[in-house]
Amino acid sequence: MKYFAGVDVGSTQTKCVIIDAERRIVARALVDTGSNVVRASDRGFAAALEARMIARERVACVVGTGYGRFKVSFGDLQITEITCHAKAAWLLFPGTKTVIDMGGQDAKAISVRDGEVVDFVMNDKCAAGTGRFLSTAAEALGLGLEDIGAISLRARNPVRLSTVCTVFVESDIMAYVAQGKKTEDILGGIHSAIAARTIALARRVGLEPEFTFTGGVSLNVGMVKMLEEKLGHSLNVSADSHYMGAIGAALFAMEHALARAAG
Amino acid sequence: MQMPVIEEHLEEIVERCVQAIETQGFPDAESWKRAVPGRAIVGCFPVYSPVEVFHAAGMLPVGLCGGGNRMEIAHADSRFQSFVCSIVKSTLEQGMTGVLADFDALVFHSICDPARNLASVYRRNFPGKKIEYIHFPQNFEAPEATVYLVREYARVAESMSELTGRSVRAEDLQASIDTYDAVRRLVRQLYAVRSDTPHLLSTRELYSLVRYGYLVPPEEHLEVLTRALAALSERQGRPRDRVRAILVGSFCEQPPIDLIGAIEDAGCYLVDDDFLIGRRWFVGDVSRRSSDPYLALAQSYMDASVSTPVKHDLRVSKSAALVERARRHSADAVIVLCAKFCEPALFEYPLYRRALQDAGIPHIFLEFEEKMWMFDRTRTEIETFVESLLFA
Amino acid sequence: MEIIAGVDVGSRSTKVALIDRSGRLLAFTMMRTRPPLIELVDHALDEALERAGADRTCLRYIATTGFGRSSYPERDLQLTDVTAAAHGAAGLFPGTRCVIDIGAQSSRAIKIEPSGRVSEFKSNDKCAAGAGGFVERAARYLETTLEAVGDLSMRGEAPVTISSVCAVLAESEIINHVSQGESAENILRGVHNSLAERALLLLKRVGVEPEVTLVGGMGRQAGMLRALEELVGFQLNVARDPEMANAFGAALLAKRRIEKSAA
Amino acid sequence: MAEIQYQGRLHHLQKELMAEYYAALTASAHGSGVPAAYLLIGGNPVELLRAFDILPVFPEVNALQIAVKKQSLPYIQAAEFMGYSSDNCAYVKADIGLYFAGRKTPFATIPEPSLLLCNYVGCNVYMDWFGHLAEYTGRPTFQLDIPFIRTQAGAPSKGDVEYVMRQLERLVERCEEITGRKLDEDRLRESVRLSSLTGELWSKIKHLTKHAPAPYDAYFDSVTMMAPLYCLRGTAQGLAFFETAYAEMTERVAAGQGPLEAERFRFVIEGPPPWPHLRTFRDMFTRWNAVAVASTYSTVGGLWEFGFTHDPDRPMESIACHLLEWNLTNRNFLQRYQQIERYLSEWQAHALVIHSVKSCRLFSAGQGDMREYFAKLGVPTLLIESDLEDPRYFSEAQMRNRIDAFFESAGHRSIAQGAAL
Ligand SMILES: Nc1ncnc2c1ncn2[C@@H]1O[C@H](COP(=O)(O)OP(=O)(O)O)[C@@H](O)[C@H]1O
Ligand SMILES: Nc1ncnc2c1ncn2[C@@H]1O[C@H](COP(=O)(O)OP(=O)(O)O)[C@@H](O)[C@H]1O
Ligand code: SF4
Ligand code: SF4
Ligand code: SF4
Repeated sequence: MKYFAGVDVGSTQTKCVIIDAERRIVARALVDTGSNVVRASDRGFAAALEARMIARERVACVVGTGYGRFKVSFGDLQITEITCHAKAAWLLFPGTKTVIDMGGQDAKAISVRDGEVVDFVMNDKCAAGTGRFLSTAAEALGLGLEDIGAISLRARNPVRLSTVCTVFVESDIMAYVAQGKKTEDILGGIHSAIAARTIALARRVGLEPEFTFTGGVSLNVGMVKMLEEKLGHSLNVSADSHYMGAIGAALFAMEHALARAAG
Repeated sequence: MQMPVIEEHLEEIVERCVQAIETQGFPDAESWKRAVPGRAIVGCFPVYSPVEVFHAAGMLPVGLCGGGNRMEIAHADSRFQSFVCSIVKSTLEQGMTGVLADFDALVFHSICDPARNLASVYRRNFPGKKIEYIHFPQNFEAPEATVYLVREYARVAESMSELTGRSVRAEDLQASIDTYDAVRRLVRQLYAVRSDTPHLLSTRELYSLVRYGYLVPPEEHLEVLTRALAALSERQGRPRDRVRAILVGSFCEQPPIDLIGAIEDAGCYLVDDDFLIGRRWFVGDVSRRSSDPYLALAQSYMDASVSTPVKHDLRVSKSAALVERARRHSADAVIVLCAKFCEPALFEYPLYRRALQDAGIPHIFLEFEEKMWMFDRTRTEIETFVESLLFA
Repeated sequence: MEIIAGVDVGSRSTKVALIDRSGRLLAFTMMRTRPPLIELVDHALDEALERAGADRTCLRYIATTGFGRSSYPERDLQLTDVTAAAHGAAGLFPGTRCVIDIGAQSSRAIKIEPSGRVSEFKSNDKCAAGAGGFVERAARYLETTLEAVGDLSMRGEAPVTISSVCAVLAESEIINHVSQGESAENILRGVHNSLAERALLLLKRVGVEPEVTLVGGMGRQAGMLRALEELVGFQLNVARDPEMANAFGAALLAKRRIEKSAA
Repeated sequence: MAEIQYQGRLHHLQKELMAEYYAALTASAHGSGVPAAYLLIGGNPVELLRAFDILPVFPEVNALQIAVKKQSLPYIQAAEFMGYSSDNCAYVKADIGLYFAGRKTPFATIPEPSLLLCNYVGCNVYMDWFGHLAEYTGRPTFQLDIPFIRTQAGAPSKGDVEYVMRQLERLVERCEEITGRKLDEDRLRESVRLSSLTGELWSKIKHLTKHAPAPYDAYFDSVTMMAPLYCLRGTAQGLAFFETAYAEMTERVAAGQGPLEAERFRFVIEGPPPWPHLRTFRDMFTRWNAVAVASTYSTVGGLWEFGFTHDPDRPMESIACHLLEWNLTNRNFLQRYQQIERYLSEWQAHALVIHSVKSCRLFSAGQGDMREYFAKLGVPTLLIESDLEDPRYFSEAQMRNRIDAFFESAGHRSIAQGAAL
């Protein structure tokens, strides 16, 4: 049996996925990127191999993606995560027309047809309104990233933020804290602001259902709910959504290997 | 003139104005338009617009003033990037969400590059609306500029009359000029009251009274201002120990009314400002300049209008004019409050700063956005500034 | 004994400085800022009083400052950070003409007259990565602690450049440097250089003039101090507890107020 | 996947001529007695100055040169200390920073202006810029007001032309005062004639990129030709340069040579380049074997490729028309869409890249709408952001990611459509 691997080196976490020739995911691994990217990609790959006791030689092709894609020293090819997310969305939800990806530093909307990118937009130069915004908010409130989504769902009177600038949102949050606003209402406002901004972004590629929500922020139930509410449409969210980049990369690894074998 | 006795407090008049301003959409203008067939509404983007010409063509010139802080921008920020000021985006958003559906025409002016490109974007996205763009002359030393401006006014007059079927005759234009002159006189009076006795008329009140005129026909505005002045004469109060400041920089995008209130609450009397400057553009009556109304308007623009960052009159230094203004109003300080990303306003600041420092007038520089909702930062800055003037 | 309290409710930490009627410092405490703020301030006050060997009955006057200055109902006087920092710095170092105050989220430069009166001030307005929170996050990416940052930075030989004006983008730059395999020492020195440059920008806007006093938590980082001194070209004043200045300044102004009303 | 580093005769000649030009600036700064006038690139009536032997100084060209040499930041910061905002056009800040730092650059010492000629051709920042210089230098200033193209017809009115011509007459008077001599009509005709020939050649050169492969990159390589186009237009050297350039480019077409090993993507690019990171930026496209076959930026000083030439028989009027109509900056935003559409079809490009520049709202404000328009037409369109002068607004990893993703998907699409890109 031959295997194919995708390694997604993100700013905070490195994800690795191994698939077989039937496009089944056989192994996943997630490690912190930490301060040595080359080592992180190596560790991620090794962890995935180990998870299923796969020998390195049996992996026919490895594709790197994510910001650190050029650091996947053992990779055969590098592809941006935009292309990879589109591909993975097609594997998991073949009817996907629009992918919304919210990662640490970027928010993207991708219009796809059969796994191929038709058009994409990303947040502009300003990093306002990305996953980092949520981490900053969580930190300012002294909460864990895993919890803020669920708490935000309890909001009765969500506050209004005057900025989605990640740098200044902290002072807005502190001002609300000083006014004695409830944590859930502050979080409700934050999720609402980011969701609105993300939809405005996605509108640029057309907002055509089905929607697939990927990237780290898709783990945040509050954001999923908020986006669905504002879109008036449900979102596909895979349990593997964090691994989308890596899955797409693995699919490309497979295609590449097949093409190589054929050519 | 014999004043009718109206049992009315200034607060009530002001509150009605504030309500009208804070209402989303333009119900007053729309009902004005529906009342008589053939009427048309023209939205005028800041700063200055020759409203008399539109009025004379049978239109209601409504002052576009951005979307305030209640409007959520969902479409327009895909067209204009994050480094463009808010009013450009909110004005486009108003178009895209149908708020301006009843407007027959929009007019933009050569104030800055974003406003100009906005005119084009409007033209493309709303082919059913008449979009005009007025290039105001910037060579103030050339007499031919006035000739050019007369021609430019005649061009838009003709273009607008296509909408109402009413061409602009000289006597109509003269009448419109007279009406707006009367409004401007009352506004000047109110400004004088505030400068002399700021404890009797707050800037929040004055601002609301003037801004009301953006929404209704000038005849109606005139009446409200008359009543307001009458009510004001009844007011009493004692001056407080506050800093007398003049505020500049907000000539186009407007800060939220509550921000203006917050600045006052932080311990300032604003004794002069450049809010809504387009409707207070002339230093005297237009009608006096010439018997030819077009010429009177053009000449007033060239020779008798206020100094602002979007007019580049090399005959007067804008920073010297600011210092002179501060002196004239016996101001202790100057607040430079610029719309975020407003290039013309931001460009003026270094020259202001130099001139104010030389003149020994303390100043503070701040930025705002119309969509601002929380003013803690700005308020803190003003408080600090006031503290620095008071705690010696 | 009559005690005057200065309370600085900062975005990261809350500080209390107690002085007596002669202006002598009796006690100083600092704790992490967390809502609800009223209880927090009560707690901080009690702790400080205990250290001074006193109790609530001795409290004559409370002056508050910081973002939460208006949320404590028992206050007698509230002051903005700038006024408090100016008087605090002048109280600690009477020759002070300029103050740089770098807290967790905001930084500002202040010019003062010999009387302590603020003649000009400038806060970081927008897109600014010029405050301590940035260092905190940098420390996290580098898997080190805040306490270690200062010394690590002192050992950096070839500082990296960090040029983004936006904190979020500047963080991406750090991540980029990390992934290029740069050492923590060089990155942190780069971080300090960039913060110092930003502080200098603020300082230049008010006009640099010795003596310059550095206040706020960043004063604890040796690397920061060095970077600033290199840029301005002379030595800076830093107190042993640099975070204390604002609370101290608030207390000093309160004392002046009492004297004035007594006179 | 590589760029062929090409240095031909035209590059050598460019260096030589620009060095001469800068030497003249330095000499003027040191008191050669030749008066210098500052003016702006948009449109620009340089022919008139040439007729008076007034040296043209283009602060925009100086600012971009400083940026290319990675020296802009300290000047920008110096201006920010004076109170200029980080949101103000960085060209202005770099120039004003430079002015107060003594006007010395690695390529020339910039003379003080004998005249500040603010040709207000579209950009509103121009007026602030020169207004400030006027206040700082106290030198004579002329505000040349060019009415913007504002009507559906997309052309200036007769009245507009008259208005500009009246002002040009006044400008002539001003130049006469400064130089102490009368306008020599023959000299004017001669400089306009040289300019018209230069314009024609430049237009022909621009049409050469219709060939595949394009003989040069109409964005990155145009830059080499744009400096002489502004600084030397209306002179014999300027004409000689364009003769050489045209000859060389035709040879390259004949030989089937292009700037890349293999041309895979042809694109049109809108917006000014990120001067402080020009090399890095270019490499991002080279990696994909993508070549710009047309650029809007190369038409800010004049739009010759659609048929305009100066007319030596009507020198003043043709200068007025150049200012009013035949340049990018005085045309409205929708006219720019039309211009790009022509490039896409006539130059056979596959994609549009919009480089949105924070400093320059003349270019950038509204480019989101432009993206929308072209995306609806089915043109693959990429919008990326940075700055033309301020090195702080360039985020390399982000930029690379977007460009890579764009060409990845463009590559897929072309394979799917079976199109031979
Ligand atoms: N367990 C979690 N619960 C909620 N949100 C999370 C969780 N883990 C990560 N996130 C969000 O995802 C973001 C990181 O997304 P990711 O796609 O991994 O980005 P990158 O690829 O840039 O590292 C974080 O900023 C955070 O907002
Ligand atoms: N023990 C420490 N060692 C090094 N740096 C510290 C330490 N404590 C705080 N800091 C720095 O000081 C900043 C907080 O400063 P502070 O003045 O307390 O902020 P604020 O007043 O905004 O709460 C932190 O962001 C951190 O960078
Ligand atoms: S606020 Fe300033 S930048 Fe915006 S449209 Fe008005 S003048 Fe132009
Ligand atoms: S500081 Fe805020 S507004 Fe500025 S670029 Fe960063 S996130 Fe955007
Ligand atoms: S705004 Fe653009 S056109 Fe205007 S001066 Fe700046 S770079 Fe040049």
